[in-house]
Amino acid sequence: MPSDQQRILARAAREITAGQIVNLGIGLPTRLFHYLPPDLEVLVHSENGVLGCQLIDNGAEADPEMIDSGGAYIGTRPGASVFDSALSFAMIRRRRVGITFMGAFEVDRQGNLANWKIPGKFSPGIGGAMELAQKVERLVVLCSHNDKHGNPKILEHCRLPLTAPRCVSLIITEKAAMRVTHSGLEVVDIAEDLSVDALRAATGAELIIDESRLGRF
Amino acid sequence: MPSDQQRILARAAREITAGQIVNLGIGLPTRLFHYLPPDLEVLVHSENGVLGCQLIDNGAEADPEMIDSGGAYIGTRPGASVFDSALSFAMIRRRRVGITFMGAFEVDRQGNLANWKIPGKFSPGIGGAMELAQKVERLVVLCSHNDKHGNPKILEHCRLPLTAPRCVSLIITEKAAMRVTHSGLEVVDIAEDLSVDALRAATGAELIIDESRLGRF
Amino acid sequence: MTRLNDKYMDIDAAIARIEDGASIMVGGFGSPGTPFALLDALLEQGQRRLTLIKNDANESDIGIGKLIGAGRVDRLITSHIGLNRVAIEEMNAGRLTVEIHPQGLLAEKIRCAGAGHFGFLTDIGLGTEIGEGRREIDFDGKTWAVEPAIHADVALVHADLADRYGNLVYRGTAINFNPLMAMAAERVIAQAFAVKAPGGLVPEQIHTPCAFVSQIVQVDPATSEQGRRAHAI
Amino acid sequence: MTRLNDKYMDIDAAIARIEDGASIMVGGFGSPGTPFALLDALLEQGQRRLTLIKNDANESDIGIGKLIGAGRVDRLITSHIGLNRVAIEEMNAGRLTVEIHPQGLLAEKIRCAGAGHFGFLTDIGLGTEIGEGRREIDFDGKTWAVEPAIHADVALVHADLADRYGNLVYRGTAINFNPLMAMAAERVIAQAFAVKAPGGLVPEQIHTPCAFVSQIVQVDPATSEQGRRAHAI
Repeated sequence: MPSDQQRILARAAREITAGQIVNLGIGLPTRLFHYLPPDLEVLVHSENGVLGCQLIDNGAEADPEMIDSGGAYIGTRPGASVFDSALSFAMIRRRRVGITFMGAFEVDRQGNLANWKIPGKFSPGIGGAMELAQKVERLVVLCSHNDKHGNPKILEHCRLPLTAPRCVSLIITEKAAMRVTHSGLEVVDIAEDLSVDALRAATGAELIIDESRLGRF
Repeated sequence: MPSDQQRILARAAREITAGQIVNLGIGLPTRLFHYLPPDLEVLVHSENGVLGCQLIDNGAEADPEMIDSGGAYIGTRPGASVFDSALSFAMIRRRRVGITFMGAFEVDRQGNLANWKIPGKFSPGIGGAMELAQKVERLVVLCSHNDKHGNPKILEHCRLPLTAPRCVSLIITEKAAMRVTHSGLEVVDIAEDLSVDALRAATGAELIIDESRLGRF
Repeated sequence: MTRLNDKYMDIDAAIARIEDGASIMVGGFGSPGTPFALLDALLEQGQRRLTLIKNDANESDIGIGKLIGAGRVDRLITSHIGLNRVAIEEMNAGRLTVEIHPQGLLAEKIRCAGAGHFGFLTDIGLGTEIGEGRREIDFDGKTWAVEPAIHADVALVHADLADRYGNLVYRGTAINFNPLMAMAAERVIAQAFAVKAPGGLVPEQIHTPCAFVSQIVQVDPATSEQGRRAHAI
Repeated sequence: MTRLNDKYMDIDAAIARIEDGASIMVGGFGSPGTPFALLDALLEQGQRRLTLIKNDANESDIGIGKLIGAGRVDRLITSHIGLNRVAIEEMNAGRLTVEIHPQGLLAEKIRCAGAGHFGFLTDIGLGTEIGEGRREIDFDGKTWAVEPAIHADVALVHADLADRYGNLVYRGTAINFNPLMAMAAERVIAQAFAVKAPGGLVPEQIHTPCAFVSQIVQVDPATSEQGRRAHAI
């Protein structure tokens, strides 16, 4: 049995196609690195100023001046470039990054995303999330379906301060993969061991489900 | 006997001090290159993207990708850098260029400069003159004292479209070197062979002249 | 390995995608950095009603000078055309619309498009004719002019080195507007004297990361106008 | 030869010119590019009531984390302080004013100061809390927010290589905010692992031309915190 995180990551890796420029947010998304087929030609962008990140070869010593935006030591693949923060965000704002993966505190039916601040509790800043959320063509949210108290993270309307409005394309949790459409959240894939009713019960937003076309993961 | 241009250039070279960043405008100012003592440590900026221009060594072949803003082939001195046009003008706007030399159609008592357009006659563009005129701390105008019809170029008020208002520090012609001050144009040096009356007669603006302190050149 | 990131292409195929009426940024300050081979292919293919954005107009018999002389350019956005007699004649005859910007503002307007912003606020040109007609706003008691970004459909740039992903390295005073334009246009076609396999360039020395570049064309320095003649701004 | 362009200097003499109450840009994204040696000298000399501008707050026991912990910082302009527990405590206790900007806007506001403009017009953050209180202007039927440039009295930057004129070359992900800050501050103090004679760097590879740099200090990679410990953003 894969863990919830493994299930999310394996499903997320299927969203990446050859030739893409990919940004991996801090936390869970960074681990997608380990799920990319070695022969898949993608360029991983990290907003601290590198295009073409890769995992450090086993046994190789880390270069102390090469990290990704999550602070992990990285290597680079052939064809990589490094650059300053203004150019890095120009690349994002000019929509040259094709897909980005991020965590979420809340996400809603309209594709609104909240992942940077919980007023009165947690406000360490926003980092590069706002530009990525607003300007990357496909934003895929990777998160647990519910918070640690069991409350749904997927809502009719976000209540927390937004990172960006109407920015999310796809939400992947351990329970389902859900596309944001004009008509609402459409379930594409559901976890193998889960019933449609159980998914609806764990979700704070209305879901569009066509059982005849539903994938399993 | 030096020619008028030689007299202007030799006087102009005295304005350059060690350690300065110097920009030489198209035309006559470019030729100041030949008047810089070889051991004087200045960095010549050219707005097409180079800091540290120097003359090509005698007999050396020109690099086709190294020109100054006037189109002349150049070399670089140790410590030179090359960069894009945005950075080149950032250097100008951030006032990192200490002195610039430019030609003039008209210049006036307030230090207004017109050197880019004669409406109905000559309007090929402005190039980098506007930023240089507006942002370089010391702008030295090098020009003939009168136009080819004998009319003064140094006026009470410029009539042509301005390159920049109140930007000129010093005017050097074959007849005089004149400082722009709050009280008007103060003659610092006068040509060896010229009388004060002849200078006044050739000039379209009132001049402040203290004969006891007047230099010759 | 899939090679979807390979942008190496035949020069005619790259230029053929440019349509009549396109707006085209062209690198170069005088000759250095002007993508002569790309411009010659554009001349040969016959696209018309072009808007060109270039620091200067080259000289009348090279680079964009030839396109202007052939009547293919409706509009030129530039800082200076003083050394191209034909461009001045075409402008005076009303066949070529010329829009003049101070050079540093032209560079910054292009850079601003490449940075993904709408415009910037400057004091350059306040109190001069060039500043007339600009929108001005007051902020903290001072006045600033709004300079909107300049975008283009296509950029034609010249690099010294490239790799097949489209990473670019420029050289000498041939850098000038090229890296700015390579970020500002929707589609970027780059010519380079040498095109290497990925990994053939040093990451720190890449001026334009491949994310901005659409097609790479190799040109031979020995047969290009690049560096073969005297030039001026 | 006169050596007026020589900017090589002792670290303590360079830092001693910083005054109480100064605004100081500090390079670095996490540890890479953070000028640890310059910051340690600043800690030792005791300047107070500082405003720091840095992407992040380092961790609590290194870099600007130590200055914040010692109560020497009144105000921090940043994009994220999540990994510095002390900074969050100081902020929550009201002893440290923290001004948060989205990272790309922070970079661009600093770049804008370095470019010599007042500000820029952007759509980033419209419709979010971070956009509240910004001045907005309409242009061609769309709304844009004005983002003024961020200036500073001093920038402390870390380079890989320098020459004695102050030309700087950065490396890897230690580039980040350093070249932007090196253009934006009135006085720029750079530390580098190696300082060469003029001519020791390749002109095309220089990221920051010496015109922007005030003082150069050499630091030993083997004795600096640079790269000697785990780090995070």
